Amino acid sequence: MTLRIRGVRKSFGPVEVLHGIDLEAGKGEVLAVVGANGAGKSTLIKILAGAQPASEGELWLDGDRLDLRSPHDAHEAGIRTVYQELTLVPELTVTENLLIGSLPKRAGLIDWAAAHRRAQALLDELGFGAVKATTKAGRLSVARQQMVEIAKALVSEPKVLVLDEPSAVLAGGDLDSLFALIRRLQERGVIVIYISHRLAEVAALANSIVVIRDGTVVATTTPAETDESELIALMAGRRLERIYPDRRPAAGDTVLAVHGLSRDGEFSDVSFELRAGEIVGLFGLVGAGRSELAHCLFGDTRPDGGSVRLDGADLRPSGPGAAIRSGLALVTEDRKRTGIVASMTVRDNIAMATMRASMRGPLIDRPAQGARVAGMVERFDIRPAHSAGMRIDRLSGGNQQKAILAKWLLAGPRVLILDEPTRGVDMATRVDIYRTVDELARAGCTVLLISSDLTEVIGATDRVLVMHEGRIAGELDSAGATEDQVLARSIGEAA
Amino acid sequence: MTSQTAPPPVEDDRRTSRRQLPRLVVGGRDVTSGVGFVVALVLLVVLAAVTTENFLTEQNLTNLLRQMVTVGLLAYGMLVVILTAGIDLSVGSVVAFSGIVSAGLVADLPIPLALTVGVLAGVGFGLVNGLLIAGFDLAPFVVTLAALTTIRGLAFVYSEVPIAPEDPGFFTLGTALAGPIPVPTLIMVGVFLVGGIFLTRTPAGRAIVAIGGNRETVRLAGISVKKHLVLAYTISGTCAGLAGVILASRVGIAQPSVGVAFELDAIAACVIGGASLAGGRGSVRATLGGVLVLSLINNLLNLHGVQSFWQQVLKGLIIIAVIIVQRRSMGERA
Amino acid sequence: MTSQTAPPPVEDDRRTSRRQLPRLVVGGRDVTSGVGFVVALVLLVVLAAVTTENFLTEQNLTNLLRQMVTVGLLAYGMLVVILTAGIDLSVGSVVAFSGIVSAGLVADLPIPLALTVGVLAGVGFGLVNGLLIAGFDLAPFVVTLAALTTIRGLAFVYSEVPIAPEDPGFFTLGTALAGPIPVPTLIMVGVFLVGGIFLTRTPAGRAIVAIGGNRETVRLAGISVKKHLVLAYTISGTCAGLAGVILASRVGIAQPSVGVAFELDAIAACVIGGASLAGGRGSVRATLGGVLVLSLINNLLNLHGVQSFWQQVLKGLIIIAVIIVQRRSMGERA
Amino acid sequence: GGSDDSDDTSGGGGGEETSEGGDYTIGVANFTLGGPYFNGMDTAIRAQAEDRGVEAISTDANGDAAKLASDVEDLISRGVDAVIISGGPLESAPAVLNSLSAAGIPVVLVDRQFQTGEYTSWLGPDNERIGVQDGEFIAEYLPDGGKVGIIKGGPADNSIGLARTEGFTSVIGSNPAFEVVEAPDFGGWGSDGGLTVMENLLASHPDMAAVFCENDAMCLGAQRAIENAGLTDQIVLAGVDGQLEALEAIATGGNYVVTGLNSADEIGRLGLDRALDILDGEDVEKDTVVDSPQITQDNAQEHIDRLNEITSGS
Ligand SMILES: Nc1ncnc2c1ncn2[C@@H]1O[C@H](COP(=O)(O)OP(=O)(O)OP(=O)(O)O)[C@@H](O)[C@H]1O
Ligand SMILES: Nc1ncnc2c1ncn2[C@@H]1O[C@H](COP(=O)(O)OP(=O)(O)OP(=O)(O)O)[C@@H](O)[C@H]1O
Ligand SMILES: O[C@@H]1[C@H](O)[C@H](O)CO[C@H]1O
Ligand SMILES: [Mg+2]
Ligand SMILES: [Mg+2]
Repeated sequence: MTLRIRGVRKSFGPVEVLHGIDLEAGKGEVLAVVGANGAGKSTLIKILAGAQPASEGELWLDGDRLDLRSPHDAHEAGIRTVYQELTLVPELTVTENLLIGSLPKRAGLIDWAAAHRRAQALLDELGFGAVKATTKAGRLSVARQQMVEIAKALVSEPKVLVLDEPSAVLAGGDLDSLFALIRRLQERGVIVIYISHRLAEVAALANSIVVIRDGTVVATTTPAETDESELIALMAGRRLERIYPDRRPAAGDTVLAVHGLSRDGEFSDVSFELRAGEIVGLFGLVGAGRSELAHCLFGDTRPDGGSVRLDGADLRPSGPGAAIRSGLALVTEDRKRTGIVASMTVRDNIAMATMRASMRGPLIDRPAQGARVAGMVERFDIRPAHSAGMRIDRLSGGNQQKAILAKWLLAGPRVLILDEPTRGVDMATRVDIYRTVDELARAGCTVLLISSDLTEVIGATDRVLVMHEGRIAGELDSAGATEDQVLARSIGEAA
Repeated sequence: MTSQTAPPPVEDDRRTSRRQLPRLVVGGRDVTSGVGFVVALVLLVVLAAVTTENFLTEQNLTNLLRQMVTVGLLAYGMLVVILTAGIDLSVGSVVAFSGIVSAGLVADLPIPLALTVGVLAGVGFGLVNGLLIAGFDLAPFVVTLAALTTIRGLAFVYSEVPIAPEDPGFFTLGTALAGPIPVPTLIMVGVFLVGGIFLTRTPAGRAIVAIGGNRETVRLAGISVKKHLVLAYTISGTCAGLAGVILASRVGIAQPSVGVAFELDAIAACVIGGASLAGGRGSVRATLGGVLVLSLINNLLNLHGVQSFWQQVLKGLIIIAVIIVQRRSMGERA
Repeated sequence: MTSQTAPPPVEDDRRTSRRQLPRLVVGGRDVTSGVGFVVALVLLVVLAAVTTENFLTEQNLTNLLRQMVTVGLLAYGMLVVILTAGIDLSVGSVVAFSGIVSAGLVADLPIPLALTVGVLAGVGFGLVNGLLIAGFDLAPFVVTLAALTTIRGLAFVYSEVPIAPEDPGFFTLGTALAGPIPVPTLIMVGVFLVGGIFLTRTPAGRAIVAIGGNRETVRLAGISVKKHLVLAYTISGTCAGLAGVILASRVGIAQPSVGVAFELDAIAACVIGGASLAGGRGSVRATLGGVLVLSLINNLLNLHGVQSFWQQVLKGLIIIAVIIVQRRSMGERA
Repeated sequence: GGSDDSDDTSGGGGGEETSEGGDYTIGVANFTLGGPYFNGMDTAIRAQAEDRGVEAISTDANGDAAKLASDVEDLISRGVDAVIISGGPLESAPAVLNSLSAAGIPVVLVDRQFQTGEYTSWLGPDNERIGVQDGEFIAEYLPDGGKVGIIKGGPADNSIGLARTEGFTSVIGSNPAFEVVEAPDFGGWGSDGGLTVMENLLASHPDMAAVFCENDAMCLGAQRAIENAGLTDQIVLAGVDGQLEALEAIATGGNYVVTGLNSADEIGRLGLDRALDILDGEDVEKDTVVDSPQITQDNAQEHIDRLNEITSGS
C-alpha cells in the first residue's frame, strides 16, 4: 500500500501557493512534512482530505487514482485528517462529535447509552481516558479537544492518517500518549502524514521527512541523514546562527509583585516577583492553572484573595482595558477564539489595541496607522508581505500569531504576558519572536512567558516558575536548569 | 510514562446522570433546567391564580391550552430552523395560505383530503425555501422574507375574501375536545414529543443540530449539509401548514390576511427558551416553556382587563423581566 | 534580514490602493464591488426605463428618492447593530412614537424643538435597548421584540388618534426640495456618508465592527464591549427617531400605528447588501444599494400597475432573483 | 341618513351601462387590502371602472402611511386623471392630499372621511348611526337587559370604530337594564382576533347576554367562541358591514341577530362614478352619506341575493 502525490498545484484566485508537490509514503510509514509558516502544508493536506480541490495534479492510493470531490470521498478512500484548526461542534458532547455520522441505533433511534459506551471505550483505548465522553466539547480545554479530534479520525481505522500540527496544543503526558498511539498505528500498517514545527518530535517519530518551502518540495530526507539545524536551514532557506539570544545583563528593580494570589478552583496562593528587563518562564502541565493566572493578572477575572503590585502600587485592574492602561499586555493561548477577529483585515487586527494612537481630530489617521502596521508587518516578516489589507484568516496560522504579537507590541507594554506564543510557529519565526522578546527585555520590558515547550521555557528565559495543580511548585534559574528538573516539579515531584 | 499525569476531569457535565428522562435538550444548556426559567413560569402562574379569580376556571385553562397551539406549532418548526442557524419568516403567510386553500377545497374534496392538501401546501413552501437557501447558498432571512411576501400574495390571489365552508365537519379538527383538553393542543404536544425525539434520537435530527454548531465540521464529516437544511425548512413549512389548517378549522373562517407577525412570536418563544439565533443551541422543552410564557402573559393581562395599549406596554416589560430572571439564574452567557 | 523569495502578495485587497475614496466596506467583502449586485441594480433600472415611459420623468425620480428615505435611515442604524451581531426589531415602533410625539408637541413648542424631542425619544429608546442588552447580557432579538411591543403601546398611550398639526411649518422638513432633490433624501445620504466615515475611520466604529467578528478578542484588547453595544443600539434608535420625525412631517400626520414591519425591510436592505446577521460583515455602500433595490422593485411594480396581490407575489420573486444574481457573481459564500 | 341613497349620484349603484367614460385613468390608492371590507371596496371600484369603460389602477400600501404617499406619487407619475383613496384606518393624509391638489388631480375618499386636508368629495357610511341601530335592536330584543360585551376592531386611530361603539353604547349604556363590558384587547377586525378576544372575554364574563362587534368579521369569530363554550342559546351577536357570511348566519335565525349594512360594493361603485362626474365637470355634492339599512333575519335573504347578483354580475 502506497500513497502517492504527483504534481499537485493549488491556486487561490490568481496566486499559486503550491507549485507541483510530489511525495510518497508506504505502508506503516510516518512521513513528516515540515516547512515554514505559510509554506503550504495545510493546503496540501486539505487537498488530501478532499476539503479543497487541487488545481492540478494526481493522488494515488493502493494503485488507484483518487478523485476526491468531497471529504466524504476521502473518508471512503480511507483517508482521515486531523486539521490544524479545531473543528469540534462546541455545543455537542464528545460522544457525538466522535461518532457524528455513525451513531449506533436501536429500533431506528440513536442509542445514546451505547454511543457513550463506544465513545468512551475508544477514548480509553487510544490513551485519552481523561476525556469524558459525555462532556460537551466546548467545555474541554484545547488540549483535550485536540485529543477528541484525533480520536474522531480513528473511529474507523483509516489507511492514511493525516495529522496537521497535532502536538501544537499538547504537552507532557498527552504528547507521550499521542506518540505511543502513532507507533501502534504504524505497526498496524497505517500511513501517517505528520506535520509539526517541533523538529525534535519529527526526528523521533518520522521514517522520512519532506521539507516544503514556498509551495515547493525542497528536500526529501530521513531523520538519520539530517539534523535539526539543517532542517531549519532547508525550511528557511538560510542558516540560523543560533535559536536563543544571549543572556541579558542582570535585571533591574521589581516591577510586578504577586503575593498569595488565589482564585477558587483555578489557582491558589501564587506568589512571585518579576523584575524590569527580565524574561520569566512559566511551565506546567495542561490544567495547571497558568492561563487562568494570566487572565487574572490581566484584570479579566477577579482574584478571591492575595495582591498584585505594579511598581509598588496596588494593581487591581477593573478589566483588560485598565490593565492595558497600567502597562500590561496579554497574548492569549487560543488564537482563533481570543486572538484574532477573523472577519477583519490584518491591519485592523494589528491596530486593534491601539486605535487611538494615531488620530487626526476624531478620525483615525489612516496613513499614520498604515505606517505603524506596515512597520510591524516588516519587523515580524508577516507573509505575504503586502497582507495588511487581507482578511487575517487567509494567513497561515503562524503568520496570524505574528500579527497578534505585533498588536501587543504596538501597545508598548511594561509587562508582557505571552501564553504559548510560539504554538504552531515555525522555527525561523520562533527565532524572530525570541529575538523580539529579547529586544523588549533589553529595553526594560518585563516578560512572563507561559509555555509547554520545555526547551523553549528554559532556553528563552532567565528564570522558570513551575506550576502544579494551581500552585507554584518551584523556581529554577534557566542557566543551570535541565528539562528533567522542570518536568519533575510540574508533576509535583521533587522540590 | 503516560501513567503519571492524567489530571482530574476538568468539568463534568452534570446532566448526564439523569439520562432516563427523554433528553430534549438538543444543544447547549437546557434553560428549563435553569431555576430561573421555572421560577419565572411559576411566578406567572401564581400571579395569575392569586390576582384573578377566573384563572383557574376550566373555561380559562381550556382557552389557554387552545390559544397556544398556533404559536406552539410554529415555534417547533422555527426551533428546527434556528438550530441550523437559520430563520423562517414566512410561517405567518403559510398559515394564511394553508388555511384558505383547505377551506376553499372543502367544496370539492372530502374534508380530510382538503385539510391534507392545506398541510401539503406548507410542506411545499418549506421545501422551496429550503431548496433556495441550500441550493443557491442564500441568506435565510432574505429568502424567507421574500417568501413571506410572495406567499401572502398567493393567499390573496387564491381568494381575496374569507372563505367559510358550510360543512360543519370542517370545524371538527379545530374545536374537538378530548375530555377537557382541546384536540389541537394534543396535536401540538404530539408534535413536540415526536419532534423532540427526532432532534435528539435520529441521525437527521442530530445533523440539523450539528449544522448550526459548525457546518464545516458537518461537511467534513461527510454529511450533506444541503439535504439537512432542506429538511429543516420543510419541517418548518409543514408545522406552519398544520397550524394554518387547525386555525382555519378553529375559527371556522379562513382569511387570507391572517397570520401577520406570527413569525415574531414563534421566534420569541424559541429565544425565550434559550435558543440562540446563531444556531446550534436550543431546547425543545424550553421552547414549549417559551410558548407557555407568552400565552400566560397574554392571558394574565386579559383576565385583568388591562386596556389594549397598556397590555402592549406591559407585555414587553414582562418579557424583559422574564428573561432577566432567567439570565440571572443561568449565570453565564446564554 | 530574510533574503528569501518573498512570495507574491496573495489576494491583495485591491481597495487599499484607491484610498482616496472613503472606504465604506466595514468588514468582509463589499458586494457592491461584485459585478452581480451592480448588474442586478442596472437590470432593474433598465427594466424600469424600457418598460415604462414614466420611469425617467423628474416627478418619478423625485418620488423614488423620497420613498427610500425611511427604509434608508432605518437600514443604516440596523447595519450598525447587525455588525455587532445584534438586531433591532423595535425601529418601526420608534418611528411611530417619535412621529406622534413630535406632532403632538407642535402645539406647545417651536417646531424645530418639537422635532428634536421626537428624535431624542429615539435616542432614549435606543439607549435603553442597548443598556438592557449589554448590561444584562440579554438576547437582542427578545429585548428589541419586547421593545417593539412596549414602544408601540406607548405610542398609542400618547395618542390613540393620529395627530395632524395645523401649522404648515410642520411639513417643511418632510417636503422641502433642494433643487429637484428632496431634503429628506439629502439627510439620508448625509447619514450614510457620516455613518460610513464613523464605521471606517473612528475607533468606536471599528470597535463596533470588530465586536461582531469576535467579541472576546475585542474585550481582551481592552475595548469595552458593553459601551460599544450601547452605542450601536443608540445609533439605531436615533436613526429610527429621525426617520419617524421625517415621515410624520412628510405625510403631514403622525399615526401611532405607523411603521409595522419596517424592521423587516431595513434588515432586508442590509442583508441584500451582503451583511451577515452573524455579525462582523456588512457594507455601508452595499446597504444603500439594498435600499435602492427594494425601492426600485416597488416603483417598478407600481409604474406597471401590477395588481396589488400580484405585486406581492412578484416582489418576493424579484428579490430572490436579485440575490441569486448577486450570489452567483460572488462565487463564495456571503 | 334617509332613503335617498343613489339619487344624487346618477348612474351609480347597479352599474348600468353609461355611454360617457372617455379614456380616463383612475388611480385607486388603498391603505390596506388586509381585510375583506377593503378588498370588497377595491374590487367594486375596479368592477365599476370596467363597466364604465375607464381604466383603474389600484395600489396597496399594506397599512403603511408612507407607502400610501409613495403609491400616490407613483400614480401621479403615471398620469392618472383622478385618485380614489380607500384610507382604511388612516384618518388623514395631508401630504398626500397636498401633492394631489398641487398636481391638480381631484380626490374622492371612500369609506373613511379624512379629518384634515382638502379633498374633492367623500362617500361613506354614518357609523354612529349603524351603532345606534344595532343598540336599538338589541335593547328591543333583550327587554330584560343583561350584560353586553363589546369587541373593538383595532388600534383606535380610527374614528369609525369609535363612532360605532359610541352609537351602540349611547343606546345600551344609558339603559339601566344593561351592563357594558368592553373587551380589553382588540380583535384586529378579523375573525381569528374576534375568536380569541371572545374566548378571553368569556373567561371573565360567562354570563353575557349579547355581544356587539365593530365589524362582522370579528363577530363571526366570536360566534364560534360562543358556540365552543356552549353558550349559543344565551348570547346573541350584533355586527356591522353586511359581510356575506354574517348575512347567511343572520338568515338562518341563530344567535347572530343583526348587522348594519356598510356596503363596500355600493360605496366603491358610487366612488368611481363620483370621480368620473368630477372629471366631466359636473357639480357634485362634497360629502355624501351612503345609507346603512339594518339587516335582521327578516331582510337578510334579500341582501344575500343582492350581493350574489352583484358579484356574479360583474
Ligand atoms: N483561502 C485562502 N485564500 C487565499 N490564500 C490562502 C487561503 N488559504 C491559504 N492561503 C495561503 O496559502 C499559503 C499556504 O498556507 P497554509 O495554511 O497551507 O500554510 P502552512 O504551511 O500550513 O502554514 P502554518 O505552518 O503557518 O500552518 C499561505 O500563503 C496562505 O496565506
Ligand atoms: N468552564 C470550564 N469547563 C471546563 N474546562 C474549563 C473551563 N474553564 C476552563 N477550563 C479549562 O481548564 C483548564 C484550566 O487550566 P489552565 O488553562 O489554566 O491550564 P494551563 O496551565 O494554562 O494549561 P494549558 O497548557 O492548557 O494552557 C484550561 O485548560 C481550560 O481550558
Ligand atoms: O368600514 C370598514 C369596515 O367596517 C371594516 O370591517 C373595518 O374598517 C372599516 O373602515
Ligand atoms: Mg498550517
Ligand atoms: Mg493555558
